[in-house]
Amino acid sequence: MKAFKIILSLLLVVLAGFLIFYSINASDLSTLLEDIVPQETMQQDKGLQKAVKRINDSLAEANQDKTLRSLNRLLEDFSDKIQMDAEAKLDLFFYRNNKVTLAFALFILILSAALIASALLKQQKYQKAIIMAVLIAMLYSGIYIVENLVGSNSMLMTVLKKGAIYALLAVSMNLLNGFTGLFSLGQAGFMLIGAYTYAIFTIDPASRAQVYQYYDGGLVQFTLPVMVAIILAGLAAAFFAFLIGLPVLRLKSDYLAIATLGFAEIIRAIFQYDGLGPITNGSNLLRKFTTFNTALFPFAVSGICIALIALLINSTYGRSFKAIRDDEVAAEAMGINLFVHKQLAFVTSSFFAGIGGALLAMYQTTVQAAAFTSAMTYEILLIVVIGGMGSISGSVLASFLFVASSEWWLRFLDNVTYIGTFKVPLLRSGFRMVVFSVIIMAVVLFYRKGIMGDKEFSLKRLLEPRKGGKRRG
Amino acid sequence: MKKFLSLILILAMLLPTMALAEDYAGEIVIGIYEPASGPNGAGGKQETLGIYYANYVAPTVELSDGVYKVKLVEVDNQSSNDKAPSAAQQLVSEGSSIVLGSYGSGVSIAAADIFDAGGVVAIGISCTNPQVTLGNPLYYRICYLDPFQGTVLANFAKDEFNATKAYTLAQLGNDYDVGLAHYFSKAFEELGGEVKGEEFPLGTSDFTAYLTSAVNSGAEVIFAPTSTEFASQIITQAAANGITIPILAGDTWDSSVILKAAEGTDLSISVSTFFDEGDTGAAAAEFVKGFKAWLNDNPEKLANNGGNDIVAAVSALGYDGYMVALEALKLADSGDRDDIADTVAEVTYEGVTGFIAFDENGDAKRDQAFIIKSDNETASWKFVKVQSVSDISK
Amino acid sequence: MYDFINANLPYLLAGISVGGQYALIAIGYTMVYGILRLINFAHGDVFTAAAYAMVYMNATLPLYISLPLTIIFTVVLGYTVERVAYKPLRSAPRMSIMISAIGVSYLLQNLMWYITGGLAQQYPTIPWISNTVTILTATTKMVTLITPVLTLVLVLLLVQLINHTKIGMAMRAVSKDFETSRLMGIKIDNVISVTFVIGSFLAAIGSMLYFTNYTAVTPTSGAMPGLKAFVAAVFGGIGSIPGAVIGAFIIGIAENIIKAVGLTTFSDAFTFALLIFVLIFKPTGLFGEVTHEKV
Amino acid sequence: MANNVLRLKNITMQFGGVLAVDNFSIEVNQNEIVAIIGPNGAGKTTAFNCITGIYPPTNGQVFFEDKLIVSSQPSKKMKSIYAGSNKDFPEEKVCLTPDQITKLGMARTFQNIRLFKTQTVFENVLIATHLHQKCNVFSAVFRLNSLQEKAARKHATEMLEVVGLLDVKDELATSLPYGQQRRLEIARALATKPKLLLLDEPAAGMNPQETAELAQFIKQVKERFNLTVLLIEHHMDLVMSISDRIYVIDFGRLISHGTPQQVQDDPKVIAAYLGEDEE
Repeated sequence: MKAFKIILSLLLVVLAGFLIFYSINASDLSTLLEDIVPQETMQQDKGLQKAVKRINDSLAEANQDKTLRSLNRLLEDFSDKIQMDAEAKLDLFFYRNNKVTLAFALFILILSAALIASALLKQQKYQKAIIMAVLIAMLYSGIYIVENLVGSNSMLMTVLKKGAIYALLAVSMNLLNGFTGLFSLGQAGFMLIGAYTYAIFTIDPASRAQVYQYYDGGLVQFTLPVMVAIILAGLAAAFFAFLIGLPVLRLKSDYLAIATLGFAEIIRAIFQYDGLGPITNGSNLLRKFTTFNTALFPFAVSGICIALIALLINSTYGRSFKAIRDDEVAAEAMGINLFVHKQLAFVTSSFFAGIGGALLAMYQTTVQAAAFTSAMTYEILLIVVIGGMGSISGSVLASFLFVASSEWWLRFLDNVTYIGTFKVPLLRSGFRMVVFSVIIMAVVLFYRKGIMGDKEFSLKRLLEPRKGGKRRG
Repeated sequence: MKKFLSLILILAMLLPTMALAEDYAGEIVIGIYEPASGPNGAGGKQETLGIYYANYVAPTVELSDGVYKVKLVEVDNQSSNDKAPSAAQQLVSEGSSIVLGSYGSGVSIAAADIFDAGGVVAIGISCTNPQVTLGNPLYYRICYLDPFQGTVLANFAKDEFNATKAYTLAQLGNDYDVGLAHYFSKAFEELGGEVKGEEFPLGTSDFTAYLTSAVNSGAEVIFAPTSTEFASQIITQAAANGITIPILAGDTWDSSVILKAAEGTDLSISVSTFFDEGDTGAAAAEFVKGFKAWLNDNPEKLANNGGNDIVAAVSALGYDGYMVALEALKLADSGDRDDIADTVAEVTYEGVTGFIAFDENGDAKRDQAFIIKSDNETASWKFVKVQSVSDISK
Repeated sequence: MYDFINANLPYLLAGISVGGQYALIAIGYTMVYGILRLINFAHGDVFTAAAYAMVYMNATLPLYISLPLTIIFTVVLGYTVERVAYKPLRSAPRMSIMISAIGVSYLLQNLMWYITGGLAQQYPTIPWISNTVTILTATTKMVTLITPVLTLVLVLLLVQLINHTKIGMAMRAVSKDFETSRLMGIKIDNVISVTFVIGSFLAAIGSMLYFTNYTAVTPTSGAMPGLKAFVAAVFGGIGSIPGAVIGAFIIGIAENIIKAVGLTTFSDAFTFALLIFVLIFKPTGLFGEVTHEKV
Repeated sequence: MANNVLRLKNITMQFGGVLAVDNFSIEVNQNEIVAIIGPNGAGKTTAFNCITGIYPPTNGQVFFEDKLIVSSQPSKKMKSIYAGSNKDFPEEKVCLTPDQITKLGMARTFQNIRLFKTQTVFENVLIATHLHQKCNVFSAVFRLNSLQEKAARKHATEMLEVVGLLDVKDELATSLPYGQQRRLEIARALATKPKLLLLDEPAAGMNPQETAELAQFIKQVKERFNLTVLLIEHHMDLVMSISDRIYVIDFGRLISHGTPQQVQDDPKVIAAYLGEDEE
């Protein structure tokens, strides 16, 4: 068994090596073109020349997407004029998919490493860790491969990106509402703080003059590295949360809710205040800040954050949070300082809400305070409810379902459709959201526990398809 | 017997689909990125109507390798900057060769980066804020810009009402409102006037306070370049509060919504716009005639136009926008995004709203605006004058 | 002095009328909260729904029919919301009832968006109260003057109802102690239904006055007034009807003063600042009575 | 004085007009089992709540190991309607919160069982070890406290062993039968490593046989962790069998105190209980 595992992994390593070798070598397109496009036909065919020229131009611009787009068109339109031998075909294949093959190779390497590890280390906990590692690797390389196959602008990737971000937002809200039993509706406010902090510090100086057009370029004239800005976004949100928590956390359930809601609205007003214009650009759009172009980024960031939250919840502090949720008096009698722990939960949740806000800003490519209304908070709250109060994997799962159905699966409900001449009734703009909110009401009324209740995915249920979400948690 | 009937029925259903099956070289998708709901919904719908009419007039485009059918794909950006990106994303992912829109500058700015990432050329139709094209290589536009419009209106305020004090009212965070108000104030102050400016948050319905402070500020004109939803409230409340100060506004107010709200009141409302229904130019006259006819034979379209057949300037612009898009396709001689991106800058077109050619920013070289005034008896627009940069400069 | 009044009278008038309209909504909140301890987030949307009902009915029916129909429709809506969304959750934790309320408001808004295509609708002009009148120098609509009067009349009637009728007594009992009054054989569900009916009725009246003033109806136009009305209820002392009314008038006037000063950006924020201030320093509001938490 | 663990000095608790506890003073010495008995509504639990800091008394002081933990006097508003028989008000105001008091080494159980409903038996006890974990959030998140964590789990397991619930440690706390839930509450209290254990009607709703077991159990626990125990109880036989001294309280007033024998013979007590049918 052991020997078999090791041999298998060695074979895999070889395969990976082969893939990597080809993917790297196949990267010089212009020479490849000269081989496959015969000169004389070039002379005759204007269109062909143009197509080849465009490819070379886009190579010069180093515009990956454009290059691939033009290459694909060349191969479609002039398939008859191009002659390639097997090797050229192979090269071309590797050129067109070289990201994919590289990612695949990488995954194979990890897999073989895992195989060896599992062969050598027998203990239960190591085995678990290995499975986890493989699953994570599978998730991320999977995302990367899919992205390069379907293109990063496809609806699927859009949904995945937004879903990952909402997952973080939902989990951070769940930490507060589900695990600590504090009914806070301030999420949107803290997201706003995060989004603005991030945006303000990463707008590139060149376009500041144009973004802050009414405030002659604004005050901030430098930019921070993305990661620093993101963490700063979290810290800013956490700081405000700390200040707000001091008075508010002494309030009881629904008074707390309405007070936090109020604070969110106040924050929104402050950020729109003209007097702060040089920093916040008043009520106008912030844009031209650094954004992400691959889904891996949001997945990585929110993955790490969710993992941290999960660790916190399963730590001794997390247990105290749950104790407070279940019975404040008893918790206090067990020597748990209510205020300190509530404050801790509130600040932590807001920290991650802030980071989520920053990611959302990156996803939207523009931020505006006006968008962060209480409706946004409600949306996330409903995700948490659907996923199940007090279940991380539930929130993650629910976020992806929520985003997918609102952005994608239910879209068709918004378009007037004809079957032959028969006009399908009811279908028209806005119907999607109606169906959607009906579903939500159904969940709230009849499946009060949500998808997961307060359970989590366990390693035993490995067959669960979307377990990727939880694995990161 | 039943079987037979059902068979007939099925055939009947199939017929139209067969009728469609003509032989085209292919299909080219043009995306319509417009608000159909929200504060700008009314205007967005009128602009969209213009586009659809144009498509009805010219349903196909002829390229060197055959005649292509033009398919219009429409998304609703809900006039909100945070809904905009996913709407834009949808157009990109549904393979639009070129995108038209939007009514309202904010949503256009918000979507610019998405279109840019997708490599799709977008042609702004009535988004007048400079930011739309500034720093967005793939965003073009066929209307004039706010600095120009603002100046025009400032001069009009000065010449017509010889005003020295103005009050501007804009929606908080709406790039169109804020921008236009900003340029108006700048121009007005250069002309030696003074301006008091205020902004109201989205969802405001009580404007009496603002109108009162307008009166208290002693303004001789109120400049309120808001979206139609708020416009109608401002007008009704101004009437209710017996405001007599003349009201000025930008192109958004050129809408039957305004006329309805102002009907029977004694307010003086003047608006700058792209196009005048009464334009006697051959192309324009023909367009107006055709468009009215097209509207009137379909109640749904009529409803989308606000329940009447008054031709809004944005409809005319929408029409031109579509035609420009076709020109771009012809010039690029393909439906490929990159081909279009390479050549679109050279497109020129003699539209119903005037001659259209792009400058280095991708903005249309426009030098004249129509100014019209509401006639509250007949609920229609009266043409006042054509104002162009040249008259201003002197 | 004359100039001062002259300049500021409109603010005051606007403040008073909008205050009265808030009051009519606030009563709905405060009564429901007093009995169910539930912030009925959907109340603001019921208020909007009333407006839409008016818009659509008035398009086809004469006023003297559409007016009562609107009121009936609103009352039925309020009643249905309670039966469908809140009754099943009587035994559930408070949080999930509140979430259900949020869900309902979400549903109502989307529904209205769908029906109207998301475009602003013009509210029909109700004769006489839409006429313009002139007080001193300020011109305004009749409704501005009617609102406070009507509000006060309605409130007086309501107080009579609560203090001198059987059902009123039941309401007071239930709001004092839910469980005991159930044991005393009071039909809790009926009491609650009546509460919602009254609340919706007042919301319907409120919406007529409000939208006669501010004629554009959008799916979300009820949200802000709703929240502010709730703040008014808290400010006046949740559960206390006179408190709610006074709170509403104060907020209405205050926010217009804020606008008059020129801090328009903060006119909404102010309301919430007030809310938080009250919650922290005087959770019982102006007239609310203290309740003991039992350990 | 030295061996005196808990001392109440003129504790008075007044809710509005109701005088729940009036001028109540007791002492509990090292390694004693002391019981407070009295008819329903005599103010026993109120006294407990004052001791554990759930609410401050209207007037009076509480000393724990001669450290002042609670000391309060009527507020200006209260003074006017103050009905307590003792009128000398302590000057200083001290009011430790329940968690601080627990940290000092005083743990309690509740009359109406207050377990952490959604947690397992084991977790319920584990939570009670939180106050002894000397680690900040970060070390907790990044598992730098694994040693402490291990210790905590070991301790919790011990406690469960003591109360004999080890075999049901992964059950949901609320799924246990009544008697075991009471034991779990005790285990949870023990897990906070108390010196003084306050039991609020530990035998409520138990049959004589269970009660007898409980008596044994309390004795064992007391010996094993050399605790001092203060308990409230109706079950006379339990009280009589285990307690060294007994305080009898009626209508908030201390009416008698002494050894079980003394108390039993005290006519006042008999009067108080006459016609009472507690069990």
